[in-house]
Amino acid sequence: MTNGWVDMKNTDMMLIMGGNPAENHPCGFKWPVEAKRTRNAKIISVDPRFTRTSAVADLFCQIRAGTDIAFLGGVVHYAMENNRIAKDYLVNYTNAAFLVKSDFKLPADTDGVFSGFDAKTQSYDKSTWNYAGTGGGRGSDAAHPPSGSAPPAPRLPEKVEFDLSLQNPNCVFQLLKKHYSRYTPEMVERITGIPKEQFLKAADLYTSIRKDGDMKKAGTIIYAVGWTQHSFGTQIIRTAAILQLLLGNVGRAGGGVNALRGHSNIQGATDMAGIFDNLPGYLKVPTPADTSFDSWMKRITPTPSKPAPWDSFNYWSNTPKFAVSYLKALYGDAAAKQNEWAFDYLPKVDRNYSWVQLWDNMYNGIVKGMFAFGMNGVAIGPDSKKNIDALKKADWLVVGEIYPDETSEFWKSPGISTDEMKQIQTTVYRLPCAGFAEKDGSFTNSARWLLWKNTALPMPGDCRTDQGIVAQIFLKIRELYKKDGGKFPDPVLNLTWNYSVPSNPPLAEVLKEINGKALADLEDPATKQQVKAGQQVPGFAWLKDDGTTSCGNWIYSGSFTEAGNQTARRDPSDPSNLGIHPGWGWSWPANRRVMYNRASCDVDGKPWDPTRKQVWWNESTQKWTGNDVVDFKIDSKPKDHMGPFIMNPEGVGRIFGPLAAFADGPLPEHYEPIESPIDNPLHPEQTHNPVVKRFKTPDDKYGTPKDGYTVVCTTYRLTELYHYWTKNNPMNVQLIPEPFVEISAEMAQEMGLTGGEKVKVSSIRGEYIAKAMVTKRIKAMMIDGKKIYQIGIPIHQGYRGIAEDEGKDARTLVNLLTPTVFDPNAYTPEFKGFLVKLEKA
Amino acid sequence: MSPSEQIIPHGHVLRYTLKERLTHWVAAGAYIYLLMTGLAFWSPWLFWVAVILGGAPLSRMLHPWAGLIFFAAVWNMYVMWAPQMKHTDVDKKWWKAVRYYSTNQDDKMPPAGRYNAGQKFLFWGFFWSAVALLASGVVLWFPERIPWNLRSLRYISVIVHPAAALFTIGLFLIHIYMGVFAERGAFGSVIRGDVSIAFAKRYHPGWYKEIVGDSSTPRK
Amino acid sequence: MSQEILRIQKISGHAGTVPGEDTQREYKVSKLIDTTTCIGCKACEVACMEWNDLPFGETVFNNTYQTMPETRWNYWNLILFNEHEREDGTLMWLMRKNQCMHCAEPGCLAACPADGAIVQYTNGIVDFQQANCIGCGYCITGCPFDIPKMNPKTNRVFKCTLCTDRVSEGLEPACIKSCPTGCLHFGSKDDMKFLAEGRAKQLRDHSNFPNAGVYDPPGVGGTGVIYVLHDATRPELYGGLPKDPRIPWTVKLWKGPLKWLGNVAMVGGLIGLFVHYLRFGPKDRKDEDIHPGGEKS
Amino acid sequence: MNPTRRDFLKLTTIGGAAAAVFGFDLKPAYAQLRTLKIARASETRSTCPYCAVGCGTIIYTIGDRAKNVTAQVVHVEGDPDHPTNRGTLCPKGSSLQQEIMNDRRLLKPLVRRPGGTEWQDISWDDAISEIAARVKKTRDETFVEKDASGHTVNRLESVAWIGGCTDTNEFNYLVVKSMRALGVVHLENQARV
Repeated sequence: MTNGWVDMKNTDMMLIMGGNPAENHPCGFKWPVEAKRTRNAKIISVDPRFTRTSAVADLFCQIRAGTDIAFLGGVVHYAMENNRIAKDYLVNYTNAAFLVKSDFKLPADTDGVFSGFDAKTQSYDKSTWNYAGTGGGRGSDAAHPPSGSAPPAPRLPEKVEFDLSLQNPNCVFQLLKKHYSRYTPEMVERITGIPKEQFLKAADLYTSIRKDGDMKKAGTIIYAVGWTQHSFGTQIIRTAAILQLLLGNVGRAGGGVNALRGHSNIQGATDMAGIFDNLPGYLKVPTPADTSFDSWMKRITPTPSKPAPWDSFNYWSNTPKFAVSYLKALYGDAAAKQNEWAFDYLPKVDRNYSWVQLWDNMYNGIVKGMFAFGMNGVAIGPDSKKNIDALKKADWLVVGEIYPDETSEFWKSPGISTDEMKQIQTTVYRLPCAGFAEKDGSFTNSARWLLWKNTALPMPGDCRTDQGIVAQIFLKIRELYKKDGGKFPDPVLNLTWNYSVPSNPPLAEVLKEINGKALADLEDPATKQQVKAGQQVPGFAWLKDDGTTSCGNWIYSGSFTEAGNQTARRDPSDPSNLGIHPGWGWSWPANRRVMYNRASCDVDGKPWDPTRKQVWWNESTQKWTGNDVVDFKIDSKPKDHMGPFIMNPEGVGRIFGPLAAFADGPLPEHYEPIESPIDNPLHPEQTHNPVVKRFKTPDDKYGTPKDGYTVVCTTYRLTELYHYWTKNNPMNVQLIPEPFVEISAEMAQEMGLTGGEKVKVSSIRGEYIAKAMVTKRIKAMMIDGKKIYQIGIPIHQGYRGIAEDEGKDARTLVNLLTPTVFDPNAYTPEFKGFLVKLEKA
Repeated sequence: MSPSEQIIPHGHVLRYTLKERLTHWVAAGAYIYLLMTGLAFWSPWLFWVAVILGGAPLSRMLHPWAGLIFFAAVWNMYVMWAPQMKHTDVDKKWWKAVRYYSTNQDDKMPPAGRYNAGQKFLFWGFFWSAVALLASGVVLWFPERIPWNLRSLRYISVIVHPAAALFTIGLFLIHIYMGVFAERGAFGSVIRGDVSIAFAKRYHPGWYKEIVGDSSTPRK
Repeated sequence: MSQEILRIQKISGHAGTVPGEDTQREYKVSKLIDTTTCIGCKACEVACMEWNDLPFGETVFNNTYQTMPETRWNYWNLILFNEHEREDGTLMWLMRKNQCMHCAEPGCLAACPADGAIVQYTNGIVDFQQANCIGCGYCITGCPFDIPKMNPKTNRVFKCTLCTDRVSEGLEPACIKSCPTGCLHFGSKDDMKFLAEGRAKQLRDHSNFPNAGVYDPPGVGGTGVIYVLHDATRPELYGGLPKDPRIPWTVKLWKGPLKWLGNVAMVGGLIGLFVHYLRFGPKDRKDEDIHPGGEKS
Repeated sequence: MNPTRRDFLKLTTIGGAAAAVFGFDLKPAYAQLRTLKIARASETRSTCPYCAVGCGTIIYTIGDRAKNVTAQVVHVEGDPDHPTNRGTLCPKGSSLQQEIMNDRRLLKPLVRRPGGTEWQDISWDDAISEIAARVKKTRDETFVEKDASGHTVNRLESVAWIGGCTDTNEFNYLVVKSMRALGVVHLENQARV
């Protein structure tokens, strides 16, 4: 989230789409409701189903799953046509005025793809996706590891050409206008199924906050995995970001683009780089082509790229400090300037090892052993059958859990006979772990708040803490390497492990390591403030690239300082009444609650809305100050025109995502889900996202309407249940005793189906049987002239749970249905909007 | 009724057979229990009665069962006596002269049969009340089983049950008064089964004639 | 504890006055349920079960999100889900938290014959005291909202206590505390009434709900649980909320006029018979020979 | 009245005086003080492990943390001070008590051997040793030091770690630290899906 949960109370307008916060984040949803109650704010709910969120929305539009870009593109078009845009914001805080290279081509001109597409490799040459301009540093936007032998990546120009009048046909604004001019209300209706009048109501309502150029009001866009779980998920979010930049809503109280992360520490897991393509703090992993630490740094440290008269903070220029400090935290004295900070110890990544690929690699024998801690990979899918088949081929599996789960018992999954079971050679260890109340540590919530929790009670039975188990395994491995030697033992032997209880590291000590400390005496030349060797650093501004600091994750630096554990702070006060609560827990970065908050002020540094003052330029002190921690260079004068989006080398928000920022286009284009009931009405010859990869094992199949799969299916969660977890919990099972499939009344009538009867849902990959919930809350849709039905299935049941164990009414997994494709940017699988057929069962 | 069923003391005539007497006392016992527990539920002033009878939950539990026993007994009475309880012309006259009856001027009464009109009224009153009490009582026994859309059944029952019970209480009081205090000998009849010939002659002259007519010489 | 008995203003099946009547200056407490911001998340259901340690009961899928068709003796708090299409074709998904309404004039208490089985505290909470319950189920009949439910095993009736254990310790009820969106609110009846009216006005003025209003039915003297409804003219849309709930008239008749009439009749009858005996004595005279056997019973 | 229930009741003196004649109270208890079940329980501040709202919770456990007490949870409710949830909890958070105290919890390490049809008990020491040996064996057999074009890669593609959504930051840090040290690149998390 750019903003935060409590901040939503400041909003005037909410577009809730690709998410159902009333269902999935009820306690966070209190703040949208609060805005309704106290500010008469409006909620627009756009969803394939009339949801719990829709129940309290002011306007509901039923959209076909996977057509969000068309809807949002339509709103962008509407806003531009009706001049409901934040002109000053747009010109000064976004790259709307930047000129793009003239050989760049939009999909409208090149058969549904952007310029540079190579159909053979299914990838883009992105050199035309660049600003017009001169000079500059190296390519700075490699979100993806380029392959080892690729030529040097193209670069952003240092001095970007621009046109503040926004009239130049090659300026981003005009390209945007041209691109979305095709997203007319009629086209939106054809693609999304939302009737034109209904769409216009929604577009009018949402953009009404910028009626007559008024900048006081703020609108927020709230989404969740309904946007990310598509083969173009990142681009949906991009469209939302573009709309928000267009309306001047980013950085402002009650505004922003707010991703509602699903689980308690999903945000933290991402921050801490529990994913293959990052190191902690969003440092990009080194590739084999980064032959030295310096070349790695050169590649991933951006240089400013902006109109010459403007300024850019370009905060990522500090990358080397963060990287060196991280390596110092990992390897201590073994990381020194002489050995390039132990750069060799880092594994180099030049290909995709993401979730779906991981299971494919296990299926294909590359992955032989797996640890699954608190992670039910079989149930989560997609294509659970493939995951089960993959585990059958693995040598070993170690599961750390608190309940019996589908993954640890994959070898007993429904349909496997005793004889088959005897053929499965996988060794499975299932280790009993500690529940959340039995261990301490911090979670990072969706608002980026780190919150410490305390241990409430001892573990039952013979359980051990997760960190204890990992530590014991690691220390045992290290012992073996020490004793017997082996392949490249250096990183294993040299890893720092200086915890007071090495076999069960106290988590507070780990947080101290994450925060970072001085390894030599440090002094801030400006303030003369000192940090002695061995002391905790007060924040990431103190990190050094000379090996005098260590820090496990730079964005968490400041969380455990000499003043103690900041994540355990419990001051609930909120002096500004903006929901900032600066003394509660600790928010990354630097305890800042709303990101890019410089953009809440006009060019002169005055808040757009004087009643919601987040930060402002103080003329007398010549400094930025405010109720929140300023997300800006503190002494940059407004007249210097430094951009508020300091993490971008441009300093401004990106309407146009240049170069390698995105795999599938610098502007979002509507593509159909991989399994789609129609051809793409924008360009039937290019229906799907052109860079999406399909897998090739016998378990990877993709259905089409021609095969009889004509019903659009979407999966979702229920508020009564938590993923695959609370099915062990009687109170929650009582609320939702059985799985079900939501079906529109019209479709049920056509099938002769009444509510409560069993129905079989089949995709080309598998089938799922559950009772039908016949409802008015889903309606048949007219999509491009065809009548299309949508259904929805909650994901929560499986074959291990109170109601599901062996001998009971064993149930299958919904993810037997879902396809193995993923978003080329974020690698999130497409759980929403695949094709199925229905029969009475 | 066959007089040969029982040995009757000299100068007496059999009024109630053992079966009739048993039925009566089963009904009486059940009724008294029902009355006491019912009154306890009727009024807070008498709630203590239920407490003394073993606690109110027990009373509530047994009350319906006692009610079933009571109804069974009443039903048995109905089978036994209904033919004798038919309204006759004599009864009409009896009702007209009821004030003489109530002021102990029995000689001015028309000759009652085995049962006078008042007794018949008592019988039918108890019988129909028992039917009403049973019907409403079953509803009240399982109120939670009566679905919400049939709740009017419960509403009717809560008024029918006490109303019918009150009616029986009135009958009951008169019955006790007559049987124990006013007509001495009546009580003995329902214990031993017989009444003196004088009693029969005095209170049930019609019946007296009937039995004398049947057998001119009462058994010695 | 010392004041506990004085916190009671009404006692079921109780002879004489109530000790707490007239002794307290406590205000009435009330739950406010704003159905227009309810998302049907069932947090209140779980919070109720959890706090009151209510045991698990089997449920079956019934073509709805609603947990079960109606409240149970061990499930006091149930959100009712109803899909409703408005005249303009827009869909509404109405959710109403159903539980004991804590009527000012409780039908259950009026109908209850058991001394102390149902009490009403001076703060307005109507509480069943299962220790005193006799299992007669009259409360079920007395309630116009179909709330009290009997445990068939123990024959005791249960319902929402408005978490009187929490409230008497100064806490809010468990359901109120849990409610994520704040559609549940707790406070003094007057304050809740004020908030509710304000919200209804907001719905009338700023949302498309010209009939929005507050449900606080006068037929039962007002309730300790009040609703804000999108359409207060049609409460029955919300899972059969009665439009004008009253204590059934037969219950009133039975507990009112009939009781007095019956008592007078019974006492009068006894007195009358006694006087009759004094005046007329037995029908027979001692000298008459109707007791040849001489036995006296 | 059932005398055994008197333990749970706080009777008023009103009923008491009339008691005992019949072996039971004539007068019932009117003011039954339902006791607050958390009145003297220990409080621990925690965070709900479910969604990313990160609601503050208070876990109430029996005992006053004295040495001779094994704490067990009696109740969990929202932390009213927490700015985000302000004491509220959703239906999942409200049932956390059952999440903590649940008879389905795993209580001992188990192993399923190749071809096995049932779980078998295994001691912690054996489990840790076996797992470590397997990791080392797999690593030694498949570790890639250089790729085809001769670049140093130092990666281990044959071991995967998939991490959960409720792992703490500190645990994740330790995982990333130790797994990257082993060279693991198949490192993924619930965050992806």
